[in-house]
This record gives sequence, structure tokens and C-alpha cells, in this order.
Amino acid sequence: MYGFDAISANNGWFIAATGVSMVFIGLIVLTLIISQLHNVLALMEKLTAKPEVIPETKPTIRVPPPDPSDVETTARVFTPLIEELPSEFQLSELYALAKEYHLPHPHLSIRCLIENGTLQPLGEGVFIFIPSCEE
Amino acid sequence: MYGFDAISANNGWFIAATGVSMVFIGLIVLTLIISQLHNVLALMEKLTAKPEVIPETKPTIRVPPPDPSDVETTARVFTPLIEELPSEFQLSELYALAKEYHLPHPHLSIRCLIENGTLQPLGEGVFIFIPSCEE
Amino acid sequence: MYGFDAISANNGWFIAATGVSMVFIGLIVLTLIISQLHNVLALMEKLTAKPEVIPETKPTIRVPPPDPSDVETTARVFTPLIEELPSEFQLSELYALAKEYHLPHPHLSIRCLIENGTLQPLGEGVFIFIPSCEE
Amino acid sequence: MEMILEIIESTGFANASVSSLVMMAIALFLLYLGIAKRYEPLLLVPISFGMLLVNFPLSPLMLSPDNGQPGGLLYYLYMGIELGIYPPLIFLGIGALTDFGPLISNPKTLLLGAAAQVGIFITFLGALAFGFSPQEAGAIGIIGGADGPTAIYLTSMMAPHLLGAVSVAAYSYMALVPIIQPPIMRALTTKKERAVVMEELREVSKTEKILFPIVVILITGLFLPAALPLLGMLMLGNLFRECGVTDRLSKASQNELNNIIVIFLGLTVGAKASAEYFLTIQTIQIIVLGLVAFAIGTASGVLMGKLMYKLTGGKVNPLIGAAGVSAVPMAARVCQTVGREANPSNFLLMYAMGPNVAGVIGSAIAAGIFLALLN
Amino acid sequence: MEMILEIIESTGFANASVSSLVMMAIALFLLYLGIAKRYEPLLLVPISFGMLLVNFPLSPLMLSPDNGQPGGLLYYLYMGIELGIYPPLIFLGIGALTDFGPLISNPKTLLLGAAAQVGIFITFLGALAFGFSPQEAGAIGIIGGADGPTAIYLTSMMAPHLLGAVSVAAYSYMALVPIIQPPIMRALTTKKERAVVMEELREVSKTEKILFPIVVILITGLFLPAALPLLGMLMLGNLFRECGVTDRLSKASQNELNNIIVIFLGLTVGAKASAEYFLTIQTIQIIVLGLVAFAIGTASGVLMGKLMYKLTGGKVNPLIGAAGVSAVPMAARVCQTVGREANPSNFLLMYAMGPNVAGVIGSAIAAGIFLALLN
Amino acid sequence: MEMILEIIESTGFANASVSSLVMMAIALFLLYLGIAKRYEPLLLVPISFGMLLVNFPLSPLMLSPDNGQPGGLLYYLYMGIELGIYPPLIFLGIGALTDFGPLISNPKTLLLGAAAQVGIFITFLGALAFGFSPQEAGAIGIIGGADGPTAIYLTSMMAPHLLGAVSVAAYSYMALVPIIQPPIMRALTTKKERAVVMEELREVSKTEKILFPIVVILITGLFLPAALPLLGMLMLGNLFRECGVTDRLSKASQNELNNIIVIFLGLTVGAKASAEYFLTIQTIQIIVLGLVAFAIGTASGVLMGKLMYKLTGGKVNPLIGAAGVSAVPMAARVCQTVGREANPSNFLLMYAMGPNVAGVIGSAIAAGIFLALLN
Ligand code: NA
Ligand code: NA
Ligand code: NA
Repeated sequence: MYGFDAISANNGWFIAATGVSMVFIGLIVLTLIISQLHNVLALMEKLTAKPEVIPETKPTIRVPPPDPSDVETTARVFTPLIEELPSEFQLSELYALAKEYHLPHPHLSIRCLIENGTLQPLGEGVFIFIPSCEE
Repeated sequence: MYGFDAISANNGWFIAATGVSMVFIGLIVLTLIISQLHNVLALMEKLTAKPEVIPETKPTIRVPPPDPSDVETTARVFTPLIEELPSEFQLSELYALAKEYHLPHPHLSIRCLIENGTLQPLGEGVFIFIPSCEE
Repeated sequence: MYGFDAISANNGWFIAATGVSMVFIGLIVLTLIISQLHNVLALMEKLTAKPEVIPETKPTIRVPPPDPSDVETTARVFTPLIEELPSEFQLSELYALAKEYHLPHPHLSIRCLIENGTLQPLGEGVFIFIPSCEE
Repeated sequence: MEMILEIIESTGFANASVSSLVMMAIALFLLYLGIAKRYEPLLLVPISFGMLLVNFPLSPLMLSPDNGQPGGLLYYLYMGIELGIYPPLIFLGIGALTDFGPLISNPKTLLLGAAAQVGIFITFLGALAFGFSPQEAGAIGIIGGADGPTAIYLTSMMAPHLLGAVSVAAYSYMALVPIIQPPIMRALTTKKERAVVMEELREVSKTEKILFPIVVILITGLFLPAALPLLGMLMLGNLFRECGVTDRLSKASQNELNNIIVIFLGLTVGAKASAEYFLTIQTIQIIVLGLVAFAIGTASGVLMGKLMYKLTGGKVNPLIGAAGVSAVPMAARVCQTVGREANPSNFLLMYAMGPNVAGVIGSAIAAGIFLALLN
Repeated sequence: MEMILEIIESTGFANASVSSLVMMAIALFLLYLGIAKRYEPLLLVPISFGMLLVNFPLSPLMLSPDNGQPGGLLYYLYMGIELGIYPPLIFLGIGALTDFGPLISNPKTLLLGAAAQVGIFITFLGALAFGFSPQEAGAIGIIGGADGPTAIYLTSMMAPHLLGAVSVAAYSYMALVPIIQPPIMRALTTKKERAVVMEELREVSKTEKILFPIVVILITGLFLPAALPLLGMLMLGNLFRECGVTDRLSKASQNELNNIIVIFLGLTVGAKASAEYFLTIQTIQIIVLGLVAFAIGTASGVLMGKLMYKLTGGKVNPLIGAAGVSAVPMAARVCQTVGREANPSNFLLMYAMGPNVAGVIGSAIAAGIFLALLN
Repeated sequence: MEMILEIIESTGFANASVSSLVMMAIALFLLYLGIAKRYEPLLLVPISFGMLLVNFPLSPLMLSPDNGQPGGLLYYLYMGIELGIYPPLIFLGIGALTDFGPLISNPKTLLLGAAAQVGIFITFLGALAFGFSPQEAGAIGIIGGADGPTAIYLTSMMAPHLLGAVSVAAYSYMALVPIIQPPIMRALTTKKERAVVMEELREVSKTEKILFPIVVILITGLFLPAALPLLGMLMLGNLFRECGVTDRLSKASQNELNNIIVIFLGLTVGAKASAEYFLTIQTIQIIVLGLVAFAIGTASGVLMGKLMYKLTGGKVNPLIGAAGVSAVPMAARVCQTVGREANPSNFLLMYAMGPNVAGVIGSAIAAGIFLALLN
């Protein structure tokens, strides 16, 4: 069977109409809900506004924000962090740790340490720490 | 059964002879064809020599070739490219883009940007872009 | 069935007692053996102390230990090594090779080559070698 | 002597039939398109190589196990398609790769993703009219969804003998989107419409991005359970991506798992293209109908875009409707290009990504509908 | 008309039962715990998503093959658990990730790993008393091993219908170790004991590290063949790591293979949590018993620590006994934290890693014992 | 009491047989060779560990499923060998790793790859003479192909009970190439021949490299369909590598897929070495015959090299014929070393890579011939 006959015989008109309708119904419902999502979230945030942020478990190292170009101080501040890491570590791990301990401007400091050679790249993003820079 | 009897009984002489012959026939045919491959290619190239190369779809950014050590200009030229990338990107992606846009001496320029700190390594070959270099 | 009846009916007391005993027996035996491991090794080392270490197959490149900050000499010494590598290589491969050939202070030398731009990072820890540094 | 004859008779040369040589030539042509023309090469290269391998005379690669002898390599790898395993796993990777931000920011573009599925159902009618069975017609219609894994999933469930033709058509047309869509887009829109610059997208919060996959799967899963395998994996992948605590799994879904499955999927889809099922008039009909499906999908997306242009007082550029067919991200780039012709300072890419990813959801729903209605 | 009704009847909405909605709510709650509370997210996110997907009304994901129709995606992926394949492969990755150095350096901490398994067997008795079958009781007891893959392996072999409840309990309590353990540790020790600073660990040679996995597997394998699948893979992974010539295999075990299996394992463990088996009084009993198992394991570890403190004349800090439950590395970190409270300059982490990894071996042996005695 | 006896009887100690202890000792010795002597460690470490694991008394790892109890872990992983799945997938990775440039540049070195396969067929005769069946003899002969996956594939198809012995022999001799080959090479050549400096290789274009795998598979596939699984995957991997548009797939073939399969393949090849099949006089015969195969292959390669030296008027260094056995890249390095002895400024490595990779193709063809003639 071919043509309109085949379509009718196989319930084609009905299936196609239903299919198109269902796609539209499904996505219209989704549109409505997604479009309200941020309103709902805003509302919930208002309702559950916490009185105070719970501090992280890791202690904050409180140091006078060093001049990041003062490499020696920077290196001293970073030493305890680096000791928490394996001897060969990913730079991203050090960044994460520096953030966790709320060290001031970690990006800049780490860049200094790299430029100055205190952090030594081993390839594949892996670095080692060379404590004293007088080699 | 053992020895020559076993070989004969299992058609061994025939199989071994056929096997060696087939390996040789197969590889001789391959040798002949592979050795003619570049001749055929050279011929085809001559026949189908295109009048003109079709330009890439990406537009060429035409800039006066900057002095790559002039970091500010270089950074300006690279800014739109970097904006096409995610905020943390692979250096190789930037190279690819620089080539696509036919920027002059991309290697040297990108090296400048790294040395000058405009591109900041995050480990694992990932970099971020720090637009202004006066920190 | 519940309670002590269920435990008894299922041989629970016996199984639990056996289980605990077996865990302890197993791990006590392991403890004893592992704790003797380094003694046994020390003994074996004494017994099989080799007269001389067999040298590596790779030839040692004998060069007067260059001043690592003398980039030109360093680059010259490293050139044959880099030629053994593919044109784009992992820094770690170069380190491995430098160690294999007993080159003096490879870390420092390679760092010099990177800083000076002779080794050019391509992202993901991959580097290329740019022989002459006067671009 | 006899044995030598036997050996010669066991070579492919002695058993070559015209149909197998034609299939090998087609496979080589598709390989050429994949490599030289870069038509969706990540899939077309393995598909066409799989097609080549199984169409060698006496190829053992798709043999069923028999008499204690194991079956062919591609026979076993094909299980992953036959049992409906590979396509959802590919969707896991796509979910982990997809940023639904532009869609969340502008949810009405979901309707463009809905409109572009009209082509699927109209082509379904067309395929019925050509004499295909309803199951076959559904598989052919879904080509218009412009979504490889969805097309492969539905076809493998409903009409596996068409798998070769349907997927070759789907991936070829996806590669041809930059050629198929622009004339339709230009024909249906005025220059003024094409030049519309859209309002900047609202920034989307992390929480919204985390909730999105959960909301989508809750709605669509309750509405249409048959769509759960595809949409569930898509949304799981996206949740891995967005939730911030499963980066390892997100990367594994995008990379190692995805790459391995793509190789297996491509090879075995191609392996289903045997001469018997591929060298038929039906294949040509499928190729024609697939083009029709793409064209109608594009047109209906653009027309819905025009409707939204009207309803919003000209704030929506109707071109982005064309991206609703999915073919991510090719169709969105086409919008960008066509939009720039009309207004060189226009930058539609991000706006088109909304309908583009909506189209993925839309065609997965369409596939679910066929599964629910026809199986 | 009839067909429209049929369609409506085939939606999930029309088929939603209270139990499936409750299960979906539980899944969403677990998902919340995984994402927002970071409870072992790498496993809890896929587990809870799998649980969600299979509990949609009419969900096809766990359907068995039927009538020539293939089964659901998770039905097939679940094979890897049913046949005992995933957990040993996870252990391969864990072995490749684990540094047994602290244990080799201080082998008597293996006894702490033994003591902490007492909770498993006492809970086994408790579960029998609640009316569970011996197989079920073993699966429940093993929750106290604080080792996900071991619990999943044993449960899938002995009581697969409890898989959902057991693994949810196991991973939840592993995440809750920092809350469950400290009060018990403080209650059983004096401040003086907690303040003990331990002797520095001996440096361990490369050869010892290579021999360790071989020795462990030789002893345990001869002693308890039923533990070979888990311990064999654990030790193979560790050998890949330490032997220095198979780095590729070590990395593959830790990364690509592990990540893929974690996704499949998590999804399908969750998929086993259907309402029928999960919404029962048994699940609540399992959750209670699991907590008991953790508590007893912690206590017996600490008590063994106290014994060693006595026998060594105060050289062993009894806190590190708590790490013997495994829950690597969370339990070791808890020791570090609780130890620092008593003596801020104390650094117990490395010392606690010994019993911590010993606990992994210990609970795998316990699982082997159950398999040998009960199967 | 009775139960305690039962427990003791269920330990490995009580069930240890001499043969299982001998097998464990052999496994430990092979492990030692792999780790301390670095004999092909990526395969020998998993092979010997698999061998160890299955030879524990009462080891459950290779148990078949029985009575509703699932089978052992290695029983299931072994399916990938039994069904012929792993070796072709390993070949996919090898193809993606292999640069055929030196071969394309100097195609006549393919003949050296052919000559070195003579050892396979002569050893086949030898094995027949020892009383092995033709299938077994083929599997033993293929050891001379110096190609692990090819040997495993052929053996698993034709004589799976010999899998342990054949693969241990194959990988051991591949590791011993630097010891086996040089004396043969020196005995068969004059110093003048060994000192020959070859002409520089022509640069090969990208198009040639893309066409190479396609041409090879077209020729060999038509000629010998039985070689399609191995050669098809080898050439697909190489096409992924060279075509420039499927880098993701090339990397996946070389890394994630390859690493996972290597672990499974190694473990399960070793698992096939049970005492019953391994502690036999046949194993010793196989080891002797394998050495013969290597030696004859080396000799015939060198002799063909001498012939080419004559025919080209001294332009070909006959040493590179030895690389034709494959054992990539070890055999090529041996040529380099032996060549340098005769002429310190000689650099044969690149020239030897041609026959070296040709040997991979050659032995895959030889395997196909055995499959076609003997199955
Ligand atoms: Na679509
Ligand atoms: Na444990
Ligand atoms: Na070979």
C-alpha cells in the first residue's frame, strides 16, 4: 500500500498529530517550569537566608598580606601548604589549597614562585618545590 | 604419530609450502602497489591541479604584523581570540585559533604573553587570560 | 524466628566466633611476615651483594659540566638528546633521557632552556625545541 | 591440486560479487567524505570503515557464532547497539559536554526546539506513503531530529535493517547543515527579521544549572517513560558536569567512555550496512526523505521563530529557530553566519545555542513518542 | 479516541503509585545529600540518580529482555554487579591508588584493621536476631566494613535484593564517619592516651613495597580462596603501582577503567533499589544495624588500640584504632582531627593510614569468610 | 567441631597439590622476570599474576557459572579472548601507535617482513613432527611471528588449551630478542655487509600515509578474508592516526581502550595456564619450538636481506632483515646495535623500522592463512 491509503491504514495522521502535540506539550510544560526556576530559587533563598555563613573546617592562616613580589615571604607562607601535598603535585592542587586557607592573591603569588624558580615545572602540569632558591 | 609421518598425514608439507607462498604473494603484491603509490598520487595531482585554493571559512584578521615583543599590541590582537575560548583553556586551542585567523608568528606572540603574565598557567596545560597586565 | 533463637538456629554464634578468629589469625600471620620482610631483604642483600653494578646500555655523554646558566652550551649539549625525541615531546621524556645520559643537573639546565625560550611549551606538558634562540 | 583450488576459492577475489564491490566503493566514498570533506569525521570514518570491513567477500566480521566457533568481532560489538546500550552512553557524554545555560537563561527557546521536530512527523507520513512500515517510517522520520545517537537508538529498536542507511543519511545531512539550511532560512525571513539584535542573556546561577537536569528528567520521565534511557543519561551527564562534586565522572563521560563507545558505535553501525539491506531502492528513498525531514525541520523552526518575533514585538531573531533541529553546534553556527550577512555586528551564536540544545531534548522526546506509540 | 486514552494511560502520571513517588523522593533526597552535603558524591550521585530513573512509573530501565525486545539499559549494566565483575575491578583501582607504606612500616597496625572488623560479626548476630537469613545478615554486617565495593560485592553474591539498602547505608555512613566516630573515640580514651605522639615511621624500601602485595595475596589466598577476587585485584593494582614497570596499567586502573566502572556500578546499585525491596521495614532495620556495625567497629578498633597502648608502654596512640574500619581516608583524617584536639602539635594522619588500609584488607577477608561459610 | 574441620578443609592449605604449588612458583618466577628483568612487563606482569591467581588451590577465579551461582571474575573477562575480541582491539591501538612511514618510503622491505615468516611455517612442520595436531602446530608456529596479540588470537581460535604456554613463550622470546638475534645475525653476514650505510629514506606525504592503510586492507582483505579481524583493526587504528580528523579516536585507541584491554588480556591469558595444561611435556616442547621459530625467522629474514644486498649491488644492509620478525621495536633496535658494531657511524634504526612493521602485517597474514587452511 502506498500514498494516503498507507498513511490512513497505519493510523499515520493520528500518530503524527499526537506526536507533534506531545512534543509541544512536553516542551511547553518544561518552558513554563524552567522559566519560573530562578524566581522559585530567589524566593527560597529569601526564606532560608542563613544568619551567618558556617566557616570552613580548615583553619584560616592569618598572615599580613605579603607583597606578592616579595618572593621570600611568599615562599615562607606557602611552605606549609606545599608540605601537605605530595612531593610532585599539580599546580591546581596548590591553588585549591591556597584558596582553602584563604591566602591572599594566590594566583599572583604562585606565579611569582614559578617565575622565581621556587616551583619547578616537571611537565604535564606537575610541579616540584625547591625550597631555597640559591642553587 | 610423529616425525615425517605426522607431517605427511596432516598435509603439512603442502600447508607450509602454501603458507609461505601466500605470505610472499600477498606481500609482493603489496610491495608493488605501495611502491607505485606516490607515482599515482603525483600523476593525479597533475591532472586535478586546482586553479586556486579555496579560502578557509573563518575570516582573516588583517593586522599590521606587530612586533611580538610589543606586548600590549599583541595582547590586544589576541583578546578577541581568547574571548572565543572558555575562561580556562588549553594553550593548544589558542594556537589553533591563532593559526585559523592567520595571526603573525603565533608561537612567539603567545610566548611573550606567557612571559609577561598575560596568560597565566593553571597546571595541566590549562591557562587563563588576565587582560590588564598592571596588577 | 527472632532473637537468640534465630541466632542459634542459624549457627550464628559459631559463625561469628569463627569469623572473628579467622580475621585475627589471617592478619596476625600477615603481621608476622610483613614485620620480618625487611630483615629478610637485608639478609638477602648481604648474601647476594653484587661485585659491581652493570652499566646501562646507553652510552654516557661525557661533557665538562657546563655552567647551567650558559644557555648556549646547555642547548648544544641537549640538542642530540632532543633529536632522539619526537618533534613534540613531554618534558618528562627529556628529563628521563637527560638522566639516562648522566647529564649534569638536568633540572636546572632544562629550566634554563625553558626560561630562555629554547624549549617552548605547547600546553598539556608538551614542548617543542626551537634550536636557535635569536628569532 | 584440489586443495589449491579450494584455497583459491576461499579468497575474496574468487567470491567477489558486484554488490559487495559496489558496497565497498560506497564505503570508500563515505570514507573520503569523512576525511577529505570532514563530514562528521569522528563518526563517518568508523562507520564507513565498518561498512568496508563487512562488505569484503567472505568477511568474517559479522558472522554469528556457529557450531562452537565464535562469531565475528563486529557481531559482538554490535550487541551494544542491538541491546540499546551505546546510544544512551553517548548521550551521557553529550550531557556532560553540553552547557544548557543559554537555554535556562531563555527558556522560551525550548519552543523552537519543539517546532523543529515537526519535520520528523511529517517525514514519518511521507515514509508511510512510500510504503514503509510504521516502525521503519519512524526511524526514517527521526533523521530530521539531526541527532545521531537518537536516530541510531530508535532505528536499532524499531527497524535495525535500516540502521546503515538511516545513520549514513543522518550524519551526512548533519555535516551538510551549512549547505541545506541557509537557503531555507533566507527564503522564509525578511532581511529586517534576520538583522534583529537580541537582548543580552541573563546570567544563570550554579543552582539553576544543577536543578535543570533534575527538573527536565522529572517532567519528561513522568510524561514519557519511553524517553528515559536517552534523556536520563543526557541529564545524568549534565548533572555530573554541573553539580561540582563529580568532575571525575563528568570527564570520564566526555572522554574515555565516550571515545571508546564512539569507536564501537561507528564501526558497528557501518557493519549493519550490508549489500542486502543497503543496495535497495529503499536506501535512496531514505536519503530523499531524510533531506525532506531536515528541510521541514528547519522551516518549521524558522516559522516558529517568526511567530515569536511577532509575539515579542521583534525581540526574537527568527533565524535561531533553524538551530532547533539540533545538529549541535553546527546549526547554531549557521544561524550566526546567516545572521551576520544581514547585520555584520550581530552575534547570534549564544542565542542559537538555546534552541540548539533544546532540539536534542526535542528529538529524544520524539523518539520516545515513537517508541511508546509504535512498539 | 481510544488511542488517546491509551496514550494517556501509558504516561507515568497515569501510572504513578505512592510507592514509586516515595522512592523518587528518597532518590532526590540522596541526590541532595551527595551534591549539597558532599556525602561520597562520586558514588552517591550515580546511585541516587539510578534509583530515580528506575522508580519512574513504567520506567523501562531495568526491564528484562522479553519477547525478542531487548532489556533496559540498566538491566544490562547491572550484569557487571550480578556477575561479580565491577567490585573487583574497583578494587584494582583502589590498589593502584593505595600506598601501603605506612602499613609496611608499622605492620602491627594490621591488628587494628582486624579488631575493627568485630563490628561486622556482631552486627551479623544482630541481623540474625532481627530475623534476617544468614546470607542477608552477612550482607548487613559487612556495612561495618566501611568499604563500598566489598559491601556491594558480598551483597550482590549473597542477598542481591538488599543491594540498594546496604549500599545506601554503607556510603551514607562512610560519609558520616566524621560525625559517628569522634564521640566514641573520646568516650573510650583518656586525654593522655589521645595526646600520645608516636615514633617516626621507618622509611620503607621499594623492594618491600613490591613484595607486599605478593606476600599478602599468597598468605590470604592460600588461607581463604574465597577472598581471592577482591584481594587479588587489590594486590594486582598495588603491584601495578609499585613495581615501577607498569605505570600505564597503574594509571589505567586508577583512572579510565575506574571511572567507567564507578559510573556503571553507581547507576546499577541504585537501580536495584526498587520500591518492592526498599520500602520495607527491613530497610530501616538495615540502616539501624549499619550504624551499630560502624559504632562497634570503631569501638573495637579503639579498644585494640588501648591494648596496644598498654603493651607498648604508651607508644601507640589508641585513636588510630578507629581508622581500622577503613572508610579510606576519611577515618584516618578523623583520627588526625581528634588527636589534634588533645595535643595540637600531634600529627596522627600517617600513623592512622596504616590501620586504615589494613581495614580494607580486613573487611575483604571478612567478606571472604562469609562467602566461604554461608554460600 | 565438624564445621571447624569443614572450614579447615576449605582453606587452600588443606587443598594444596604439588602441581598447583609448582604453577604458583612458575607464576612468581615469570612475575620476577617481568618486574626485575623487565621482560615485556606490560604483559608479563598481568599474565603471571593471572596465572598465580587461578592456580591457588580452590581458586574461584576461573569457575564456570553453576547452579545459578555466577562464575569467576576471570571466567567472564576471558570471554573477550574466547570470542576473539581483545586481540583485534589491541591491534587497533597498535595501528594507532605505528608510523608506517619507513615502510611506505621503502616498500621493498615488505619482502623482508615476508621472509621472516618462514620460521612460522617451518616450526609448524616441527610441531607436527612432535605429534601436535595441525591446529596446535599452527598456534606454536605463530610464536615465530614475534607478535603477542597475533599469537593469542590464533591460539585462542585454534588451540585454546595451549594459550598459556604459547603466550608465555611468545612474550618471553620477544623480550629475549636482544639475546637470541645477534649471534644469528653475525653468523650469517660478513662485516662488510653489516657495515653498509643505506640511502636516505624518501619523505612520505600525508596522502600516502592516509592511503596506505586503505590499500593494505583492500589487498589483504580481498586476498585473505580470514585476516580481516586483525589487519582490519590494525589499519583502522592507523587510519585514525594518519587521517588528521580523528585524533580523539586515535588517542582513545592507543590509550584508554588499549590500557583496559591489555589488563584484561594479560590477566586472562595467564588465567588459561592451569596446571592441567601447563605442567606437561608439551609446554617444554612449545618452548623449544618457539625458540626454533624465532631463530629460523631471524635467519630467513637476514638471508632475504643478503639476497637484496646482492640484487641491489650492496645498497641494502642485510641486518635489517632480522627486524622482519616484528617484535616491534625491539628487533629494529637490535639491528641498530649490531650495525653499529660493524660501523660505528651507521644508523640503521629507521631502515629497520620498515621490515619491523612489515613483520606485523606478515604474521597477521600468516595467522589468517592458518585460520583459512585449518579451521
Ligand atoms: Na533534534
Ligand atoms: Na574495612
Ligand atoms: Na611478525
